[in-house]
Amino acid sequence: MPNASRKIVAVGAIVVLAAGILVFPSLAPNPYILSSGVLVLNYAVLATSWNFVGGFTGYISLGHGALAGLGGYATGLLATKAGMPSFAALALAGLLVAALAVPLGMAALRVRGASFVIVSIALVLILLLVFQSWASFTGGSRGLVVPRPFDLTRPEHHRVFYFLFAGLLGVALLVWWLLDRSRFGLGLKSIREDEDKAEALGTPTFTYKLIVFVVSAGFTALAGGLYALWFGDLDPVFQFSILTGSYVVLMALLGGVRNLFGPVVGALIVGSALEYFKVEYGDTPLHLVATGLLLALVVIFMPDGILPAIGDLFRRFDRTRRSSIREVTAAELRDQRKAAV
Amino acid sequence: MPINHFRSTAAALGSATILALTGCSGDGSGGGENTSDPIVVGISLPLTGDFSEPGKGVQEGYEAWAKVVNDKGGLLGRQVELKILDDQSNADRVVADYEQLIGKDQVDLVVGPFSTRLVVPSARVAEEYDMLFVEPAGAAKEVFEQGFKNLFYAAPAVANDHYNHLAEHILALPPDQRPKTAAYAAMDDPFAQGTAYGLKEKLEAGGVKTVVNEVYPPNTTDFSGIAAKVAAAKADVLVGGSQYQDGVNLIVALQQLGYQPKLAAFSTAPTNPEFAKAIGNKTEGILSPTGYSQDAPYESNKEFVEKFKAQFGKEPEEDQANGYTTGQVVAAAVTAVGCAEQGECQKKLVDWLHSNKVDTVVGPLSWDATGKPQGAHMIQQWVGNDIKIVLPSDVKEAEFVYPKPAW
Amino acid sequence: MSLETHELRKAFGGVTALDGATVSFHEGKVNALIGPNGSGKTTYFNCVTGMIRPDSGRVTYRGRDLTGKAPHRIARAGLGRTFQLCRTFPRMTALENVLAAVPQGGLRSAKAKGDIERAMSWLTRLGIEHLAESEARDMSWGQQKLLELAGVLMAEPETVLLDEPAGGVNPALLDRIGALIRELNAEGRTFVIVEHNMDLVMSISDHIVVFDRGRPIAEGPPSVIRSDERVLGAYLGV
Amino acid sequence: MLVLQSIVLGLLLGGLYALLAAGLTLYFGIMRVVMIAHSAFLILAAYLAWWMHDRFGLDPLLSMVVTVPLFFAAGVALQRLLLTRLRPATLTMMSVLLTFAIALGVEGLLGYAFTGTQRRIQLGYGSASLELFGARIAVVKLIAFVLAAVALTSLYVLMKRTRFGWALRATIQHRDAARLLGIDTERVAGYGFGIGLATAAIGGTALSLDTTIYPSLHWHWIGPLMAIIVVGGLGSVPGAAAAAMVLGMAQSLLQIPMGTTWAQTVFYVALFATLAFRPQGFFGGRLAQRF
Repeated sequence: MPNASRKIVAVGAIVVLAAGILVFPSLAPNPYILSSGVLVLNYAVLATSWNFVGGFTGYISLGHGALAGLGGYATGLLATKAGMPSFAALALAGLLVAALAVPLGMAALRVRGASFVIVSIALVLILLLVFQSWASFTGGSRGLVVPRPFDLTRPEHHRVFYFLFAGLLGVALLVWWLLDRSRFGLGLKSIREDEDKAEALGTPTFTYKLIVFVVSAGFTALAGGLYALWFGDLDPVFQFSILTGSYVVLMALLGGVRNLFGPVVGALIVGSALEYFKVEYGDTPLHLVATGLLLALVVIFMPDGILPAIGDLFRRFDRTRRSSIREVTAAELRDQRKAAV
Repeated sequence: MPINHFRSTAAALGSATILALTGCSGDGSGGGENTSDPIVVGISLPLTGDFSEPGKGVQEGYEAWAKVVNDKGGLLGRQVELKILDDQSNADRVVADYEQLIGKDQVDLVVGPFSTRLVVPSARVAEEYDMLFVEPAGAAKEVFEQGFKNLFYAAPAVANDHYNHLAEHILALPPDQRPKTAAYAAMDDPFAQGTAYGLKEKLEAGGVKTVVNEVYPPNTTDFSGIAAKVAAAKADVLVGGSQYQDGVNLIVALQQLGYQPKLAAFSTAPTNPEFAKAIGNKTEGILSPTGYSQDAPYESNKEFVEKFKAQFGKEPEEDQANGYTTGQVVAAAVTAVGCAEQGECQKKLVDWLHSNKVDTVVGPLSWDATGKPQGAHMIQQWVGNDIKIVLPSDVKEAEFVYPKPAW
Repeated sequence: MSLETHELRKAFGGVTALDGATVSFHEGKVNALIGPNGSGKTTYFNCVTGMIRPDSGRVTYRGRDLTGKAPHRIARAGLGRTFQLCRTFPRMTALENVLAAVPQGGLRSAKAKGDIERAMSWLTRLGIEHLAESEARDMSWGQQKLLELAGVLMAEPETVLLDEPAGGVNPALLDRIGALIRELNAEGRTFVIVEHNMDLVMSISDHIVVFDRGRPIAEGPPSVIRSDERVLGAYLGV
Repeated sequence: MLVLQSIVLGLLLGGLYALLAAGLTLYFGIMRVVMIAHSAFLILAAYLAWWMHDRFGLDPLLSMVVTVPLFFAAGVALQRLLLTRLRPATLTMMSVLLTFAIALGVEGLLGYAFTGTQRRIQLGYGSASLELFGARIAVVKLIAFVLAAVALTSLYVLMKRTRFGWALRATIQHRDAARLLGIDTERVAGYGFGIGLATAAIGGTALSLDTTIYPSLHWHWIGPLMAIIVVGGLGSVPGAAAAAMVLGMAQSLLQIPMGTTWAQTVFYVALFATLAFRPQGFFGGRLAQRF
C-alpha cells in the first residue's frame, strides 16, 4: 500500500475514534451510561499510560494500579490538607508521583524481568499497608473525601469529567506517538526485543527504561488523580488493589501493546464487558474466573493482542505483499542448497 | 503496518460499545405514578467479597420486610419490589450500582448498602440525585460528618455509643472492684474501631488505664502477636473492636496463651450463632453490645421474628433486623407523606423523617439533623449456654456477671 | 596494541571459565581467537564487552580501563560485537534493526533522512537492501547474520568483535563474509573473531590466539599456529 | 517474657514461610517463572483440608493423603501443558501473567464454591498449649511447624541425596549443560513443578490448622513470599529458607514496638533494600542480576 493512502487511512481511523469518543455523551441515554463511559475512559488512560512501559520495553507491571492510587491520594491530600485548588493539586500530584518513580524504578529496573514484576506487585501491597495504617495522614480505612472541583449536578459532573478524561487520553496518546517515532522510542523497542543486544549496540538501557517508567508513572498518576476528583471518595482497599493493575494489563495485552490504539481498544472491550456482565450477571465471584480465563487465553494464544491478530488476518489476504517476502527467502534458501551441494 | 486495519475495527468496536451500553437501557423497570405499578426499591449489597456474610444477612432483612408489606397489600396500595445489585464489597461498584439504580433503572426509592466504607460513597450518589437514603449499616461517626442531608441511620445508636451502658456500669462499681487497666484491639474499620474507641474514651476519662491499644488490618488471620502483647500486659478489661472471625481468632489466640481477663467485651462476634462452637464453647461471661434482641418487647418485633422464621427457617440476627428496620423507616415515611417516586416526593420524605419518630423492631427511632440516631445499644452477656441482655437494667434478662469466669 | 586483558578470571559456580587470561590484540589487524569447545572464548567476549563482570583481572582498550563498565559504555568506547547465535531484533524491520544502533538522539525522529541513507548504505553493502522493510524474524539465517553485522557497523566501531561469524552459514555466504571482513579491515577497522571454521580463520587472520581451559596457550600468525603442537594437543584433547 | 514469646512465635511462623518460599523459589530456579498462583494453591489446599474436616470429620492432617499427590500432578500438568506453550523469549513476563490468571481463577472458584465467608477448622486441641521457659506454644502451631520442618527436610534430602535431586539441581544451575549430560530437563522441570506445588499442599494444611481462611487470603501471602525469595537470592532454596526464618522472626519481634500492620512492611523494606544494594540476594543466591 503506498505511503500516502496509508496515511489517509490512519488519519481516518483517528478521526473516527475521536468522533466516536466525543459524540458519546450526547448519545448516552442516562447518567449511568455516561458514568460508565467515564470509567471506561479512565481505564483507557490507565492502559495507555501502562503501555509506555509495557509496550515499549516489554516490562510488565502489575503495580500500575498502585501508581494511580498514589496519584489519587496525592491529589486528594494536596486539595484537602494543603488547601490547593483541585487542578493545581492534580498537576503537582502527577509530578510528585513521577519523582517518586525515580527511586522506585532504580530498584525495580536495575534487574531484569522477574524482579520488576515482584517489585510492581510489592508496591501495591506495601502502599495498601501504609495508607491503611497511617490513618492520621491518609484517613486510613475511614477514607478520604476529595472535594468536588465544580459545583454541578451529578449528570453535569459526569459530562465534564468525561471530556477531561478524553483530553488526558488524547495527550497520553500524542506523547506515546511522539516517542514511538523517535530515536528514544526505537531504543526502547530494541530493549523489548533483546536487551543484551541493545546494550551491546550502545543503548544505555537502564536510563532509557527509567525515563519511560517515570513518564508512565506520571500519566498513571494523572489518571488516578482525575479519578479521585471525579469519584470523590478514596479508600485504601480500593485504591491500592491488585485487580486494577491486572485489568489494565489485560486491556493493554488484549488490544495489543505494540499499537498506539491497542490499549484504548482493549479498555473499550474489557471495560464495557465488565459493566455489561455486571449488569447482566452481577452476583457471583465468577467475574474473577472470567478475568483470569480471558487473561490466560490472551497470554497463551494471542500475546500480541487483537489489533495485530486482525492485521495478520488481513496480511494473509494481501497476497502480493506476503509472497514477496517468501520469494526472497525461498530464493535465498535455494541458493544456499545449491551452494551446499 | 497494522494501522491501516485499525479504522474498521475501531469504528466497529466504538459503535458496538455504544450500542451495547445504550441497548440495555431500554428495559429499565420505570417508575410511573400509576397505582398498579409496583414501588421499586433499589439496593446495592455486598453479596460477594469481604462483606458478603453480613451483606446477605441484610438482604434477608430487606426480603422479609418486602414480604410482610406485600402480604398486607403493599405500600399506598402498590406492591413493593426489591431490585438488589451486588457491589462485590467494592466502593467503585457500589457507586456504579446506585448510578444504575437511580439513573438507568429509575427506581422509586433507594436504601443503603452494608459497611461504613460503602455507605459514604453511596450516600453521596443519593445526595447528589436528591434521593432519600435510609441505611442499615453506616454506624461510624464519620458517616454523619459528611454534611449529608438525606441520610438516616436505621438503628438505635452509632458505633461510638454502643458501649455506653457498659461504661456507665463499670464506672459505677465500687473503687476496690473497679478494673484498673484495659487492653483494646480493634480492626482497622470505622465501625469496629468506633465501638472499641467509644468505650476507651469513656473508661479513660473514668481513670481506667489503657495498657495495650492495637489496631489490625481487616484481613488479619494471625493474631498470635497481638495476643502475646495483650497477655503480657495482663489487663483487667479486654475490649475487642471486632467483626466476626477476627474476634474468634483473637479469643482463641488469647486462650492459647492462657490469658484471663476480668471482663471481656467484643462487638458483633459473640452474637453470631456459630460463636460458641468456634471458640470451643468457652464463652462464659463474654460481653457484646447489640442493637437488636429477638425477645425485645416492641410491637412489630414479634411479627418480624415470627414471619422471618416462617420465611427463612431460622432466627433473625442483628444484620437481618437492620435491613428490616430500614424498610420500616422508609415505609413509615412513604405512608405518612403519601408518595414514593423520584423528584419532589423525596424531599418530602426527608423532611418528614427529620421531624418524626418511627416505631421499629429495635424500638422507636429519631434522628438529629445529620441523620444520627439518638440512643444506645443493649449489652448482652454469655450466661450458661446462652447470650442474654444484662444492661440496661430495665430490660435485663440476667444479672451482670463480674468478674468473668475463666475461659 | 589496542584491546588487552590482564589476568581475567571468571568462575560459574564451581566451574572455572576463565583462568587468568592475559591477551593483547593487534590494532588494525584481523585477530582470531580459537580453541576447543568450552575453552572460555565466549565467556571471554562477554567479559570484555561488559555482559559479564569478571571475578578479577582488567580489560583495557587503547589504554582506557573498561573493566566492569556497562556494556553500552564499552560499545560507545568503540567496541562493537555480534553474538554467538546471531541476535537481531526479531519484530523490527531490517532498517529499524540497523537504525537502532544510532547513538542516542532523544525525541528526534528515528527515521531522519541522513540516518536512513547511512543505514541503507550498510544494508546495500551487505547485499540485503531489498529486505529493508521486512521484519528480522521473516528473514533467513544467513540474512539475519548479515543484518546483525550491518547493525554493529552502523555504530561505527573501531574494533569489531565477531562471535562465530561463519556459524551455520553456507559456503557461498562464508566467502562473502570473509571477503567483507578483509575489506572492512582494509578501511582501518580492527577485528577480533571467535571462530571454529579453520579455513576461514587461517585465510583471513593476521594474528591468532589459542585458548584452552580458560587461558591462552599459544599465539602468532597462522603459519606458526598451524604447526604448533600445543594447539593440536588442545584440540585433540591430549 | 514478651520478647521470648515473640521469638517462639517468629520461629513457628518462619518455618511455614520457609516451606512455602522453598516451593516458590524452586519454580524460579527451574524455569525462571515467578509463580504468582503458589499462594492461591496454598489457600486451595487449606480449603480442601477445611472442607474434608467439615464434611467428613477428617483430621486436616489426613487431607494431605489426597492433596499432596493431587497438587503434584497439577504442578506437572501446569508446567507441561501451559508454561511450555509460552515463547521462551518472553517466558518470565508471560508466565507471571499466566500464573496470575490462574490465581484469579482459583480465587474466583473458591469464592463460588465456598462463598467469601471466613472459615476456620475447629479442632478439639485448638486452644491447647504447652509451656516452655515461660513462653506458651500452641499445639496447633507446633504441629504446623513440625509439618513444615519435616517437609523442608525431605525436600533437602531429595535434592541432595537422590539422583533426581541431582538432575534437578543440574537443571537449575545450567539447563543446557544438564541437557548435555543426558538429563531430560523437560521432565525434570515438570516434576520440579510438581514438588513445588506439593509444598503448597503441605503448607496449606499447616495453615488450615490455626488460621482463618477466605478466598482472597492468598494476596496476603504472596507479597511476603516474593520478598523472601528475592532476599534469599532468586532460585536458591537454602537462601529462601534462611531468609524466611530471618524475616519471619523480624516480623514477629517488630510487632512489639511497631504493631501488626507496620511490622508487615519489614518484608517490603527488605525487598527494596536487597534490590537496591545487593540484587543477587543475601543468602548465597547464585543467579546474578540477569533476572
